[in-house]
Amino acid sequence: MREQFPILQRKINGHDLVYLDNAATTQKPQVVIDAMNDYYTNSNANVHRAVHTLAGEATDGYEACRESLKKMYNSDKVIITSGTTEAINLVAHAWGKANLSAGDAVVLTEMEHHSDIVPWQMLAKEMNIELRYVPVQQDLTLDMEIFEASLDGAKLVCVVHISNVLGVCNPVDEIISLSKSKGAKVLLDAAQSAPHQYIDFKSLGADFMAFSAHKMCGPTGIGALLVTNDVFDEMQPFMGGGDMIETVSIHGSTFQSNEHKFEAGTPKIAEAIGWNAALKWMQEIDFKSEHKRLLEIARWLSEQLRSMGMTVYGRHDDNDAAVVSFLHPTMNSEDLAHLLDARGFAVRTGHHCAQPLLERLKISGTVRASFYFYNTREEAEAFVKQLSEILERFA
Amino acid sequence: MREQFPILQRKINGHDLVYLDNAATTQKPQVVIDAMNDYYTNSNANVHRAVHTLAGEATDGYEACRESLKKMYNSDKVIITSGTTEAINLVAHAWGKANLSAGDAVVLTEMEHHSDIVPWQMLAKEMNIELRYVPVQQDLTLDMEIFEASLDGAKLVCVVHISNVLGVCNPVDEIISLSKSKGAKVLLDAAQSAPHQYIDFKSLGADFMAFSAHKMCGPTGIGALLVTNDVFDEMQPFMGGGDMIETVSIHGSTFQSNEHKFEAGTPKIAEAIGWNAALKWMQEIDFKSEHKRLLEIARWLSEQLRSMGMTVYGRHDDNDAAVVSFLHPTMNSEDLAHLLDARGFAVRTGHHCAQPLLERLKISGTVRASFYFYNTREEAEAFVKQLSEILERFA
Amino acid sequence: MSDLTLEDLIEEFQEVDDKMERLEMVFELSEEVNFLDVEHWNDSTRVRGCQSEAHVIVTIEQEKIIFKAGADSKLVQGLMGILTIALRDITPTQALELTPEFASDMGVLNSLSPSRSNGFRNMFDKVMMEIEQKM
Amino acid sequence: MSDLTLEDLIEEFQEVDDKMERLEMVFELSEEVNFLDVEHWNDSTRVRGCQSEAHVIVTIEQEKIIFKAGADSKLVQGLMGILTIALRDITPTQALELTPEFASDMGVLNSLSPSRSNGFRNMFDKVMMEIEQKM
Ligand SMILES: Cc1ncc(COP(=O)(O)O)c(C=O)c1O
Ligand SMILES: Cc1ncc(COP(=O)(O)O)c(C=O)c1O
Repeated sequence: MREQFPILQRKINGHDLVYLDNAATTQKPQVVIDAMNDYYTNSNANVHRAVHTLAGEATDGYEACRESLKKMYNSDKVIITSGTTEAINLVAHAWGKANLSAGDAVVLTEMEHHSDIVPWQMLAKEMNIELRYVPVQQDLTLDMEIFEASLDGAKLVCVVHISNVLGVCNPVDEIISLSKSKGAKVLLDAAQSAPHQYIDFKSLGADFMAFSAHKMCGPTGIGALLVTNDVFDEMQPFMGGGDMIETVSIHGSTFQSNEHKFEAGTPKIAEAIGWNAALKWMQEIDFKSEHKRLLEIARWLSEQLRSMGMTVYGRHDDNDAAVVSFLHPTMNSEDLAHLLDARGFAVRTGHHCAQPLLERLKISGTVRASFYFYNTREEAEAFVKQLSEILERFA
Repeated sequence: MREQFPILQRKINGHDLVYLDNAATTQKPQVVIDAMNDYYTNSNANVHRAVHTLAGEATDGYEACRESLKKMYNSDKVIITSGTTEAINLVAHAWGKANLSAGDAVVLTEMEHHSDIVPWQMLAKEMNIELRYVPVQQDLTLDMEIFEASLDGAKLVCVVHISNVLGVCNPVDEIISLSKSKGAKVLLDAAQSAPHQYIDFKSLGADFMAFSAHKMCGPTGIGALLVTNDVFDEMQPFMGGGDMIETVSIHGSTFQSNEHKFEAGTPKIAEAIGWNAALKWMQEIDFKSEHKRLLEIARWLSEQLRSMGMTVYGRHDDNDAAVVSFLHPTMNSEDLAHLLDARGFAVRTGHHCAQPLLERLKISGTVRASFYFYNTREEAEAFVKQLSEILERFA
Repeated sequence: MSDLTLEDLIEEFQEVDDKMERLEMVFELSEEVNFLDVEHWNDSTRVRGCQSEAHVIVTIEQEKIIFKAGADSKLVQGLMGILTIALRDITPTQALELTPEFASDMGVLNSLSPSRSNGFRNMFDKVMMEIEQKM
Repeated sequence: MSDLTLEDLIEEFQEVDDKMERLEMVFELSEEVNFLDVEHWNDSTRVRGCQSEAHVIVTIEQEKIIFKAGADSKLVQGLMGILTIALRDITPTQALELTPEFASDMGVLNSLSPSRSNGFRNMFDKVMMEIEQKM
C-alpha cells in the first residue's frame, strides 16, 4: 500500500516523513495523481453542451464522479461543491433561506467544526433564527437529553458524524430518528466519517450529507453534498451563472432541474476526475479491517501518551476514528510540533477549527495525531520514541 | 511553443487535434501539469495554522499564487475563488447585500455572460433592486448613450471586458470613468480579457475584477476576484467556515481581516500552485505581438467564412479578441461541429451562456472558433479547407 | 423509404471505421423519417433535454406504430430515422422490449457528443412512453 | 544574560545543519529575554497574527532601548531573545535601520512554520513602531 503513495518517500529535514495529519488532509495515491495528469494531458476541455471529442470526454469524466458517488453512498442526488464547507453553506442558502423563517430553531452541537457553525450563525443573524447548541459532556459525548429537548420546534439539526478533534463518533442513527420524529431535517457533516466508512445515505435517513475529497485520497477543491429527492425539490438556487440555467433573458431566468442547478459556472473538472479515481481506489480497501487496525494503533498510542504524563482527549470506542488529541502538561504544543517536524513527524496543533468544543474542554488547543490507511504501527512506535526523546531534551 | 502543450499531440478520430475552443477553456502547458504533480507528490498538506514542513510548503505555495496575482495585476486585494462565476456571486453577496438597498439600480449589458446576469437577477429579486440592461447595437457595440443615461442613481455597473461570443472589447476606460463620475462602483468581468492582456487593475480604476484560471493556461476549479482596499472594507463575509474566522464561540464569531475572510474552508491548494505556474509561464509571452498575430488570423478567417456564404458575428477591431462566431445559412451548427470533430477540429456551438446577446442578434446560437497562443495560421487554413469539404459533401 | 432492417443497419455501421462516414450514414437515414411538419411542433411533441429542437408524435393503428418526427438538426433526424427503422414492422408489444442499447451497439451513439446521445435516449424514452400509453 | 552579539548568533546558526539543534539554540535564546510578566500582558502589548500569546513592551531610556517580552511558547520567546540581542547596545536610530531579514539570513525563520515566521515579522514590526513612537 505505502508504495502507492509517492509522497511517503519524501524526506523531511533528512528524516523519513511520518504523516500523522490525516484529519486535516490525506495523501494521494499515484492513480489519483495520474488520473488528473491524464485529463490535462489528453482530454482537457470545458464540459456540457459541447460537441467535440475532448468536451465529450471531459463531460463523461465529470459526470462519472457524480455517478460513482451516487452508487457508493446510495444517494438520490449528488451536488458537486468545492468541499464540505461550501456544501454546508449551500444548505444554509439554498434550503435554509427558502424553508426557515424568523423564530425557527436550528440545532447544532458544541462538537461542530467551524464550517458547521459559522454558516448557521450568519443565517441566524440574517433571518432571526434561534441556534441551540447541544453540550458535550465530560465523557466527550453529546448530552442526548438536552439534544432531545432541543428538538422542540426545531426545523434542522446539524451534526458532525465524527469529531475531527476527538475522533468521537456520534450516535447518528439515534440522532436522525429522534429528529425525524420531531419533523426536523438532518444535515450530517461527514467530513471525517466518509473517509473511513461506507455510509448508506438512504438507509441512514439524513436529508443532507457533506464531505470533502481531499480528506479521502482525492484532490483539493472538490467535495459533495448528498441530498434526498424530497429535500432537493425544496432547494432554491444559490449561486447564479452558466450551466445552472435552462434559459436566461433580460426578463428573468429558468433553472436546470437536476444537480446542475447548484453547480454554477465551469465546474471542478480535473478534480472530479481525480476524485473518481480515488473512489475507485478506495473500493479496494477493506474498510472494516482497516478501521480496526487503525483504532488499535490509536488506543495503543493513547495509552503510551497517558503513561508519559500527557492528557489525551478521546475515548476510542469501537466506532471512533483513529484521531489522538493530546496535551503535555507544560510544554507548548506548537513548540512540540516544531520539534517533531525536525525529525519528520507531521502533526497538527491549534484549535482544529472547533473552538466551542475546546472552550467546553477548557483548553485552547491540542496536538493531534490522526491516522489513515497508509500509516503503520511502526510509525506510531517511532512517534512515541521521538516524543520521549524530545521531552527528555526539552521539557 | 506547441511542444509545451502535451495535449496538442492528441489524435482525434485519427486526425491531429486542432483545438479552437479556447474561449471555453484553454489547454495547459507541461509546467502547469508538473507543478500540480509535484505538489501532490512532494508537498501535499492542508494550509494555514500548521507547523509541519509539508503544511509550510503548501501554505507558501498557496499564498505565492495570491502574491503573483497581486503583482501581475497591481491589485490591493486578491480573493481566491473557484472561478469567475463564484467571484461575481461573491460580489453580489458580500458587497451587494451590504451596500445596496431596495430601489437601487445595477447596470448590466446585454453582452454579459450568464454568470454576470443571473447573480444580479437573483439579488434583484431578493432585495428589490432595479436592473438596467445596456443594449447592444447593430455594429455589436454597447449603446453608450443609453449607458450614460442608465447611470442615473446606479450604484454598481457590471460589464464584460471582452465578449466571449463576439470577441468585442468594450470601452472600459470610458465606462469606468463615466461610472465613477456618477458614483457607481464597477465590476469588470475579465474572464476573456485576462487571458490575453496585461491589466493594471489600479490604473484602470475598476472596483472589482473577476476571472478564471482555466481560461488562461491554469487548472480548473480556481479563479480570482481583485478588489480595491476601499471596497474590500465594505464587504461582509459570504460563506462561513474554517480559515475565514478569527474566533468562534457559541455566542458569535469574529472574522479575519484579510482576504482569508472570503475563503472559507480548505482552499484550492493544488489549483493555486498550478495557476501560479501558469502565471509564471505567461510572463514569458509577448502579449502584444501575440494579440496581433491572433487577431490577424481571426480577421483572415472571418473574411474566408464570409466569402463561403457564412454570417460572421464579430468586427475584430484592434482591441478585440480572436474569437470568430459564425453561422451557415442552412446547415445546423451542431451538425457542422460534429462533422468538424470527425476530422479533429474542436469548436463550440450553442448560446455560449449569453442568451440575451443572441436574442438581440435574433439568433439562437453560433459556431465559435476561438484562438490562443498555441494556435497557428496553418490551423486556421486547415479549418477553412475542412469546412469547404464538409459543406460540399453535406450542405 | 428504404426497406432497410435494423439488422442491416447494425451491420452496415459496424463495417465503417471513419467517423465522418458514419455521420454521413446517419445524415442519410434522415430520409427514412416520416416527417412531422414544423407547424405540428409544440410543447407536447418536444423531446426534452435535447440541445436542438426535436419533436415526435406516436400513434398506433391496427397494431402498427405510426411514428412521425422532425428536428432542426439533420443528425438528430438521422437518429429519428434509425428509430423509425427499429419500429418498422414490429408490434407495440415487441417495441416495448427494445432498449436504447441497440444504438450503442451500432456504434452510432459514441460518434455523437454526450448531449446528443442523451438526446437520443430521451427521444427513445418519450416514444416508448407514448407507445405504452396508446396501446 | 550572555554578551552574545548579533554577529556571533548569525555565525553560530549558520554552522548548524540539523533543524532540531537549531531549534534547541532558539530555545536557549529564550534566556536572553527581559521577561515581561504575565500580569502585564494585555491587548496593547499583544503581537497580533501570532498563533500563540506573544507580548512586548518597548521603552526608551537615555538613548537605550528597553525591550521586555513574554510568550507562552518557548520558541517564540527564543525569537524574542534574538530580537533582544539585535537591539542590545544600539541606539533607537540605529534600530530603525534594522530589517527582519537578519533573521532570515540566520536561517532561523526557515526552521519555523510560515505562521511562526510571520509572527516574528509582526513582532518585529510592532517593536519598530513603538521605538519610532517613543523616540
Ligand atoms: C465572459 C465570461 N464571463 C464569465 C465566464 C464564467 O467563467 P467560469 O465558468 O470559469 O466561472 C465566462 C466563461 O465561460 C466568460 O467567457
Ligand atoms: C468535521 C469537519 N467538518 C468540516 C470540515 C471542513 O472541510 P473543508 O475544509 O474541506 O471544507 C472539516 C475539515 O477540516 C472537518 O474535519
